[in-house]
Amino acid sequence: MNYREELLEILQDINSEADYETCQDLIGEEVLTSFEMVMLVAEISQQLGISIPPDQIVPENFRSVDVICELLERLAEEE
Amino acid sequence: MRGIRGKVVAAALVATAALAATPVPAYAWGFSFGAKAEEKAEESYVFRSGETDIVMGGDSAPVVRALGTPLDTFEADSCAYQGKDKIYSYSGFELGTHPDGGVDVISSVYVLDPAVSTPEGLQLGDPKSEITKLYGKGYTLENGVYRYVKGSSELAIYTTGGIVDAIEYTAIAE
Amino acid sequence: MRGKKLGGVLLAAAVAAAGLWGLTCLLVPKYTGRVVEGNFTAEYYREESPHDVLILGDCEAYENISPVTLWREYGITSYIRGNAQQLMSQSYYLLKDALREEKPETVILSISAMQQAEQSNETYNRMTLDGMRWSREKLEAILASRMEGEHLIEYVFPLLRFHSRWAELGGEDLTWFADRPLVTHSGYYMRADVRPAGTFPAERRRSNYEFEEKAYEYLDRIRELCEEEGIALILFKAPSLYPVWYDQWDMQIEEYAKAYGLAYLNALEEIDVIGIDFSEDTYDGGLHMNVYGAEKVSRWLGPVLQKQFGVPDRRGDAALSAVWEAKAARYDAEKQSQEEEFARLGYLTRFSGDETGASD
Amino acid sequence: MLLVSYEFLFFLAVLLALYYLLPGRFQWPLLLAASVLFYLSGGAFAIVFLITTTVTTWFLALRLEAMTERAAARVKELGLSGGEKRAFQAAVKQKKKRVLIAGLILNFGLLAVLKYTNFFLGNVDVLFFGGSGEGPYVDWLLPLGISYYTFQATGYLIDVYHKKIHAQKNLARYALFVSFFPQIVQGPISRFDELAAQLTESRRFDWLTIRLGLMRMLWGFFKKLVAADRIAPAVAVIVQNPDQYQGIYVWIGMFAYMLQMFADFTGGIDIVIGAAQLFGIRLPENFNRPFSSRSLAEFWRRWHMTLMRWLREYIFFPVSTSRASQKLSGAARRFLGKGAGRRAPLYFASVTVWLITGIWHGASWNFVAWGLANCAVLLISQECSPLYRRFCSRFAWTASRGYAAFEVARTYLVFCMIEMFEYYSFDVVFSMFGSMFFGIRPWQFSGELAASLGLSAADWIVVGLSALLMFAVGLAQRDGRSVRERIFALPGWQRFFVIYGLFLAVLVLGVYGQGYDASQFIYNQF
Repeated sequence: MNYREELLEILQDINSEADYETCQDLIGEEVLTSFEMVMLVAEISQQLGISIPPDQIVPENFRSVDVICELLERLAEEE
Repeated sequence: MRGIRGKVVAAALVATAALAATPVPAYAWGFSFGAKAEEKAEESYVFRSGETDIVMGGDSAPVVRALGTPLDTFEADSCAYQGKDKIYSYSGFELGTHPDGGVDVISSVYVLDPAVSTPEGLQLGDPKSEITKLYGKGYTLENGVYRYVKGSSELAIYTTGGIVDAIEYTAIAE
Repeated sequence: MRGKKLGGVLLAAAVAAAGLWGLTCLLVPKYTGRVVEGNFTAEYYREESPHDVLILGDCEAYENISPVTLWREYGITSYIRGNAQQLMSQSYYLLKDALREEKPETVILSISAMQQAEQSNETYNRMTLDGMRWSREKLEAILASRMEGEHLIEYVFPLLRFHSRWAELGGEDLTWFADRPLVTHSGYYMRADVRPAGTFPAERRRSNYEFEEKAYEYLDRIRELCEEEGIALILFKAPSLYPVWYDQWDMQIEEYAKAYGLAYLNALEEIDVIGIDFSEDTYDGGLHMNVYGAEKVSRWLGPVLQKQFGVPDRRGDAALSAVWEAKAARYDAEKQSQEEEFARLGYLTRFSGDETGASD
Repeated sequence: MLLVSYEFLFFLAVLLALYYLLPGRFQWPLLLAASVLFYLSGGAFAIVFLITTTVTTWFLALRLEAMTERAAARVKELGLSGGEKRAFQAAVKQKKKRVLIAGLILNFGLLAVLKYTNFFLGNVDVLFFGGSGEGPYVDWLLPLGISYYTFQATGYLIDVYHKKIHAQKNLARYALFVSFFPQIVQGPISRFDELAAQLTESRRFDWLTIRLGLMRMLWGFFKKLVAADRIAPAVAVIVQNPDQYQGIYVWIGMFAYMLQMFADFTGGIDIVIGAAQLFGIRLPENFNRPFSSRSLAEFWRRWHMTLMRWLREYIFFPVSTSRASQKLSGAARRFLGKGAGRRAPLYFASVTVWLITGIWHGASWNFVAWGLANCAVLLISQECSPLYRRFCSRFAWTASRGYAAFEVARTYLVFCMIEMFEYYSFDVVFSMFGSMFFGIRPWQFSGELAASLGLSAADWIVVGLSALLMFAVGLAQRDGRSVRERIFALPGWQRFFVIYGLFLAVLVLGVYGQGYDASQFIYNQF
């Protein structure tokens, strides 16, 4: 269950200009601010039904789109 | 186009909500008592001569001007010129000043004759009972001397044989 | 390589130390303007000859007795180890410090400091103790009179106390960078101007006239030290009309003197015998004697010291005479210049800060 | 014991000697003993609260760890899987949550009672005594550093709950983590995994780390004693008399206030981090050149970083993903559309965080207003960011250095204006805004009003030069290399004169000793 498309669509909706796809260090380069991270998490739980527990919301898990996908897949299995 | 309009509406909504939220506590600031606790320190004793209030520790210049020319002015340099204490004599009382940070502040008032009474109504020659009647029980007694402390000032009432024979206000340096 | 590096470090340390020492000399107050009382203690170490009489106390000691007059008219060699607001504890340690140098036959102790056991202004502590040579006595003196906010380290490194003077440096800080001028005459602070005594404010009542326990403690220690050293101790009260010297205080001193068989010379009760005229013999309206009053008091003390205490007349000693003639010459010169200036201006510019703007 | 005092320097020197003389295994117990001694010197009774927080969080963390291990063992033993396993784990999580909540309520309750009773009573006074001041009020002395160590200890407890770290079994080692003396006064708030291990490592004397630590402390003393304390009287005069000091003085007051706060807080933190570095212990940085920020959001990522990190990890994210905010988000989505639905948790979490930050800074409505004002500006700038990005992409000159400087100045101005909420009522703040821009009158440049600020020309020169030096050091740090390394890289003599010069500057120009009372750090009255 690859969530790449849905994820990109949500990110696009949050911020159409930002280039999320290629950037490998979303947090470091402050492309994804903590505010946008919260919005992303809220959207993911709304649209994909996966609720990301707070202890998982750490910079390492949101470094890039691929890493976020892995997180989603891992959380989905545990569901 | 719809997406943009939704965002602008949301932003406007948030702005008004946040702005409304800010003044409510701000107007309530009037009751912010975080700092209030400290302001509750009591004021000092005040001696009154005619219209002039003499507050212990207050600036002496306006008071001395208001009291008019004194009967006598006595100046005493402290050792090695570390500040000049002054004592002004007026009819019935003496006013002492002490330099503090470049300003002469009022350091003491000494009542000399029975005609002059304290704002609370105590006079030389009154019996001991008058003291507690006018100033209450909050005193310390030592060798017939009643001392009351209020704010940064002290009122000392000297008695001999149960009769008041000297009254002195002094400012207590913090 | 090791040696060179060590050399570098040592050199750097030396430069650092020299810098700190230089800054200290620059920033410590020089006390050569209106306020000179900070140089009294250090001047004692410049004396070349011993003294038969040592005088200790606060301004009642160093403003009311003239050692040059005692020498000139009685051949008595004396020195006043006095300072502004000098506490009893400080007098004790200054005496012990002096006893490392010499052994006087007689000590005159001014007892006006009994009324104040604790120091009131940190500046007085510094003026009294900074000039003292480093010794066990200085350390104990600092600890005995140290005030709330004072730290011992600020005495060891005066730069920590006086660093804030960087903004008020004056010409005197450079001219007197390393040494100091003589500002007293064997400890006597000369004032030749005159301000007659007027009326004084009413006497203030007190609830407690007992001298504090700490004051008595150091009076006892001075007495015991004099007994050990075989020195005759004389208690002395200067003829000062203000602040008032309460009878209750006087009684306590008389009882103490009687209890230990000490002489108590109270000039306040001998004003007419001494011949003091408060319209001419005081420079600050009756608080202290000027030079004329001090000489009168000395002429009153001289015979007492010689007759009752056998203080020798050393005017026959050639070496001593030479030393004291030089002192007398300097004394007369300053007295004459002050008299001349006072006659011309009606005040002494050096000591009149606020009126004419000559600041300290 | 104040950081700026002979006692602290003497305490540090003796401790340093002992630390490097003792064999390794005695080093961390020595630090613990020193920390307790340091705490007791600030008043004996307050240590009771420190002990309570330390013991409760230590004990509850062990309980949580035990519950987790037992649950895992049970799962393996019963061979549960799938739905059953998840139900069992959910039940255990529920029990663990209760233990965590108990720990949080106890510790934050303690902090609230000690710090905010007067605030609460004050409001009671308004409601029932008509604000006349007769109402009850208490004058408890706030235990030293309670706002800092409580956050640090509860952060540890939450990390153990989330299984990010393993609980520390040894109470003494944990106590050292909570009470390590340099950081107890005003932070930084460390995380357990980044500090605990360092504390108990044994170390040998290494002149380089000592030198770096001393240099950092010296720089801290310079900022605190030469800049912050010298400008303080002028700031106090202006801040307390907004009606007297209009126009140009609002600007002077603002710059002076920001200089004092920056120099005081970063200076204090430099002393703390430098002191820890003497023992080879690296504490997290609390500042990263805050006044080079080009937006308020960036400013709050560079100012008081450890507090903001704590709030983000333990309040912002949990609140934003809590069930309450999800419900809120669902409701908002239904009534106000998708946009609002996505933003609801963000706003809910932001307002919560900024209310807490505000009230943490001070127990009064001023600080609540200050917090919410920050929140409002941040949310508005977040909302407008798409418009702003489009604006930037359309105009090329926005990438120029001049524009960057404008943004830095704008952020500085916005931060200063929000700061005013801490001190003044709403209408006074507005009138000051007005007088800042329109109230500048020539007569305000008269000497008399300037002199009344209590600072002589020499003082202003010293403050100006020290501000320049701090600005230069800030610029020099831009390329990331620490200025101290650069100084130590200088050849012998130059290095000596730079360090000796700074030392003399603090010794001579510092505001300390007689005549100045050993001033408190602004930030250690928390």
